[in-house]
Amino acid sequence: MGKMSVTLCGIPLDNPVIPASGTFGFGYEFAALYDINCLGTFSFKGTTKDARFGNPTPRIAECTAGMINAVGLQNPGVDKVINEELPKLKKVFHKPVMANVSGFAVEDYAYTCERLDREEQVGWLEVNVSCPNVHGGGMSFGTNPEAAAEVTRAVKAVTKKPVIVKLSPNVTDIVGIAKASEEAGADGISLINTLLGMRIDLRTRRPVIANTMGGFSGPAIFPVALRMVYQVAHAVKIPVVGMGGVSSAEDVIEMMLAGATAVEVGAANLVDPFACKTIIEELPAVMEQYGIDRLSDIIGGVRNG
Amino acid sequence: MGKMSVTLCGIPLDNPVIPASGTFGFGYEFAALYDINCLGTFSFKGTTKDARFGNPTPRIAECTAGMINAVGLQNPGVDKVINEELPKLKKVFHKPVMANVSGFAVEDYAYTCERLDREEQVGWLEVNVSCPNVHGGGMSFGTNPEAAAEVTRAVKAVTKKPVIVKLSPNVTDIVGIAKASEEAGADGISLINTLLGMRIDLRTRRPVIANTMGGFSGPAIFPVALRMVYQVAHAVKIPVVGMGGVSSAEDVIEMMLAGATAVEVGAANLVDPFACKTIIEELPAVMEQYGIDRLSDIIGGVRNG
Amino acid sequence: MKDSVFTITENVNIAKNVYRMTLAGDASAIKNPGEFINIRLDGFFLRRPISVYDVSDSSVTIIYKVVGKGTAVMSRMAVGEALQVLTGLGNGYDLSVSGGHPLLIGGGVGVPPMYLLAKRLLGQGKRVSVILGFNTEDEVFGEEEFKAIGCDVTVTTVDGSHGVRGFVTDALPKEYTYFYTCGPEPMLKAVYRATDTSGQFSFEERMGCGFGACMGCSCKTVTGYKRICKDGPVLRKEEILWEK
Amino acid sequence: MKDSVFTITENVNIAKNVYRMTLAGDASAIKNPGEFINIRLDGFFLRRPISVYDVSDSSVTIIYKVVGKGTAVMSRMAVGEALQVLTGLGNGYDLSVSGGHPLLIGGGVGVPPMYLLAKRLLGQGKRVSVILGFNTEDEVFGEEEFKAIGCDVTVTTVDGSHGVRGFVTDALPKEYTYFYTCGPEPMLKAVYRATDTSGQFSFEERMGCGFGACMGCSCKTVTGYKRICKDGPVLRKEEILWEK
Ligand SMILES: Cc1cc2nc3c(=O)[nH]c(=O)nc-3n(C[C@H](O)[C@H](O)[C@H](O)COP(=O)(O)OP(=O)(O)OC[C@H]3O[C@@H](n4cnc5c(N)ncnc54)[C@H](O)[C@@H]3O)c2cc1C
Ligand SMILES: Cc1cc2nc3c(=O)[nH]c(=O)nc-3n(C[C@H](O)[C@H](O)[C@H](O)COP(=O)(O)OP(=O)(O)OC[C@H]3O[C@@H](n4cnc5c(N)ncnc54)[C@H](O)[C@@H]3O)c2cc1C
Ligand SMILES: Cc1cc2nc3c(=O)[nH]c(=O)nc-3n(C[C@H](O)[C@H](O)[C@H](O)COP(=O)(O)O)c2cc1C
Ligand SMILES: Cc1cc2nc3c(=O)[nH]c(=O)nc-3n(C[C@H](O)[C@H](O)[C@H](O)COP(=O)(O)O)c2cc1C
Ligand code: FES
Ligand code: FES
Repeated sequence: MGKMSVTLCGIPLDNPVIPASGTFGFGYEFAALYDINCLGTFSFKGTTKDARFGNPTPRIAECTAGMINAVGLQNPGVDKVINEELPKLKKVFHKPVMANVSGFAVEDYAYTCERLDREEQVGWLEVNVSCPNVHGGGMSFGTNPEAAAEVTRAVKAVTKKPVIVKLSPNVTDIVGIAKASEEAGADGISLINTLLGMRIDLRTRRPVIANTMGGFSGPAIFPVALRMVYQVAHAVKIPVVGMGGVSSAEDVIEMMLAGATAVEVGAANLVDPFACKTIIEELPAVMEQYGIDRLSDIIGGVRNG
Repeated sequence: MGKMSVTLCGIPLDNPVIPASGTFGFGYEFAALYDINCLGTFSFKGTTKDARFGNPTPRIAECTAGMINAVGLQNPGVDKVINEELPKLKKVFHKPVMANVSGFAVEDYAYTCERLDREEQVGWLEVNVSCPNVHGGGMSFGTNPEAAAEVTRAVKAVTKKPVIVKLSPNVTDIVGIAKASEEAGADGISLINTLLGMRIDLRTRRPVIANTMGGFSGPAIFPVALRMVYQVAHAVKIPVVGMGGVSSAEDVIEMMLAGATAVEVGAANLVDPFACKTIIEELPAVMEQYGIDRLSDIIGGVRNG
Repeated sequence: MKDSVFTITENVNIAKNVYRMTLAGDASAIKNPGEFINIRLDGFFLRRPISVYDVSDSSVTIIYKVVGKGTAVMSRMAVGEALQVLTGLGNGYDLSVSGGHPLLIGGGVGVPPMYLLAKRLLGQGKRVSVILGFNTEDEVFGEEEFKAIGCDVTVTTVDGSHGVRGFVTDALPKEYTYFYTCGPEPMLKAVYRATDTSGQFSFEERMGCGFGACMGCSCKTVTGYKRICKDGPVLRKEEILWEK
Repeated sequence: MKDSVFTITENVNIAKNVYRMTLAGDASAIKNPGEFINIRLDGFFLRRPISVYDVSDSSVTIIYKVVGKGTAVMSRMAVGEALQVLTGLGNGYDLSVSGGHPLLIGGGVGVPPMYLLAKRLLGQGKRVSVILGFNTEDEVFGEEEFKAIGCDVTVTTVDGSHGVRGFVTDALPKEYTYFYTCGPEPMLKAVYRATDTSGQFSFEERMGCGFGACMGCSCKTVTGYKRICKDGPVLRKEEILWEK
């Protein structure tokens, strides 16, 4: 085990750096640029039962130190992901991958996870509960502890792989939702998904995003993400994957001190395609600067008071 | 009425620009720099029943495009505010001022507002419901529609001045809380207060803020603020005062298009003491650039779809 | 695709709010006319996508219009300043189907990609006609440059202050074998309707990454969804679905 | 207080991680030794507070240590670059109570404000003794400068690699009429305990505004709360409450 290695739900990672779902596709664009086997793992594009085109464009808006996206879970559907994307991925990535799953009804999640459970290359199921619940009045699963628990139970029933429940930050009580997921059997919690945000184009007086609002991420959201990682990591016993605005080796260490076992990097990949590679390369020097021998030592290591 | 004038709860403002509570003290530091009568009005430092020293230091942390503060409502208490601060203020500011009020129990709010109601210079009461509710298990008044409504009713019972309820953004359903406040009699809604955030100092491995977490504000939070202003302005009939990350004339216009009748400027005053003056001076040119004759025309003017 | 540092060697105002910038650096990733580059600017989170106007091994030239804060910052940059640039983005135009007399139609800042395209087509011995459309006289640029390399050039202005009065579609020649176009969407739609031959269209969309990773720029086509940044920005007439 | 643009005329490394920077511009708001300036840096939200080392009508000099990203950026800035700076911040030291033989005690980057203070006290005809404390030899700066203006200078280093071995409190002279000090908080506490006369202490605190508006830097004193940025950074020995 190297100085940077950590163990996430029983599976070892060479380092804690994980490109976040939706910002790394199925890995090919990046594999054309660098050997993506340097990554801890990566979380692939949010996959649903059926194929989805997603939302109308414009889907992207720029913000100070961040961006809004309203891609709307465009993906080819779980069957094509299994039959087309994973075989291609196998050729360029030789580590367990994190399968990010979304759904609009509890049964969707179970369906998709059951299929992905059979795939050898899938290491973890990252279950994104921030989608609107079509049977629950449209509020997202992730804004309600019972709904999050229900999804968790349904998914746990169909897979032996570790289930990491990915939480939405747009809630009053993130700890309550994390705990409900833990009690329902989650093996890990990942957070945060995007904050709900909006921009208006002054020239057209229309929302920049065709869908009016979208998910806000990037360096701007880091303090909110760090706070939630800290709160959740101190309230649950299962590992936490931290994300939200991470774009440097220092940010990775700050997230880990707050309680993250591993750290995902999202929007940073879009503006700097080499972001994750650079972070991994810079980690050893930054560890030395702050007197860190092994990254696994500092998980949750923030001193209090 | 000038091109920039708006009316907030029946009281005319020369322009919609209002320094936000906690970032403008009681106005003197700024009055020493420029004639603060150029402002629409300003919201003075959050005032409580009793004097408060506030939280231990460090109370300030820097973030990408923003800052965290954990001042903890340091203020001399309502009696000193009335007897010492307001008489001094009268000499430098000749417009109605917005009195920002905080409390830890419903009676605190009523007590403080009743006293401020008698003060001629107070134009509006801005009631900050984001403080922890000591009788409600420590959750903030602003995270619960009933608690927010209760504070609103208690305050409305003791004052004839317009009551603007200031909401916390750290909630799942901002619209529900805004509507509860409206139904309880609020004359306006102001939002957003700070997002709960955190930073850790990598050198000491301690939270930068002595109190661990604090309120995150500045340009980074603008997209979240704009989204909430839009959601609330489209759900209530009373005027909305928008704030959160505003630092330019363009931001003011974007907030107004989203539905704000007036716009507060917070953290920007701290890093550029002339921020509000500059925004007011730049507004006419920016209005012209975007074809705006009168600011009051664009309130809620975002086009949909 | 390459991410590298370029140095500004030229940044001049050539028409109202329009600037030409030449960047020295490793331009080897740029292959086809119609490709774009994506420029990182200090203080802005997303990069700015701009089409390639001209290229050599060690430089790339772009022509851009100031429309917002990012392009305004670019217009104030000085020779010698450095920029982080992603090169080799997008599919570019397919020259192999041009026939003997291709028509190139550019509108506003859709004109720039036509220049490299014209050069390459001329290099293949084709006869190249070009229509450059603008709103008014002081926005016109490129006329001399296209003439100098040997194109038949028609300029249109909506107000008739320069060249033919009207839209680019008012100046379509009687004969051409194929067309290539880039410009604002209303112009593209008009060209789509007014042309009889097949052709290729270059589209704009708000982009997250610009290299195919985020699905921010997807559009529907008759052959399925396409990412404007990676599977585009050039689409063939036959695959376009306007009702996106 | 003034917010104005200054131009860097000097930015040199004078000890390990320590730089001296001179800024040309309107320094007329700076009145007292012990005041600070607050520097805006591109890409950082908050300004960086740094004490005044020396001042003229048209320039101010500071000495700063690289501790984080902001000061690292400052250390890489070139002569000719511009900085937005708030000047005239803080109360500064009160010279009127110094007596005939004031003692100035600076530790690390607490040394700089002592220089202007020494110049002013010498200008009033006082005999000025200075103790400059550092950890080790390669951190030492200022010795020659204080000697050149006519102070009695003692340098201490914790490891004895230069001057007296030990802390500044190990080098206190037998006689002095009053003292002024600035340095890390443990040093200030030690000076508080080791001194018999009265004196003035300069404090550091994380700041939001630096000019009294935000209450970010408040501390409790025996005479009520004070804002380090406006009512401080200098407090008198008698008003200090350590248990904040
Ligand atoms: C493939 C492609 C090629 C282009 N080629 C050229 C060119 O050769 N010359 C030229 O002048 N312009 C070109 N554009 C448009 C150019 O990208 C925008 O004008 C520019 O991004 C505006 O930036 P701004 O900061 O000034 O505007 P702002 O409105 O302040 O920008 C805000 C955000 O919106 C994006 N944005 C704004 N307008 C557009 C647009 N029309 N298309 C895509 N994103 C936009 C910006 O990139 C930024 O992320 C091209 C766009 C694309 C997609
Ligand atoms: C009144 C006053 C006078 C000062 N005078 C000097 C001086 O003459 N020379 C000198 O080298 N340093 C001085 N300092 C300390 C100096 O402000 C910090 O070293 C500097 O702000 C660090 O910035 P950074 O970006 O490198 O560090 P970071 O740690 O990256 O900065 C993060 C944030 O913390 C703040 N911060 C970090 N350390 C301190 C600190 N010690 N005090 C206050 N804020 C801090 C920064 O301003 C910034 O907001 C003074 C501080 C104060 C309050
Ligand atoms: C373009 C884009 C697409 C995203 N798609 C997904 C997705 O499909 N599933 C998911 O769980 N999260 C998705 N996210 C959220 C990210 O995985 C991540 O949680 C969030 O962006 C915060 O991290 P960041 O600030 O580093 O971007 C997406 C984010 C972006 C920017
Ligand atoms: C230093 C500081 C102190 C604040 N104190 C108060 C307060 O006393 N009462 C209150 O309602 N809001 C307070 N706020 C919140 C602001 O009024 C405002 O709602 C928030 O900062 C968002 O605006 P901004 O992003 O422009 O700063 C404070 C904010 C800051 C930065
Ligand atoms: S902009 Fe990211 S896929 Fe096209
Ligand atoms: S830093 Fe704002 S009051 Fe001192």
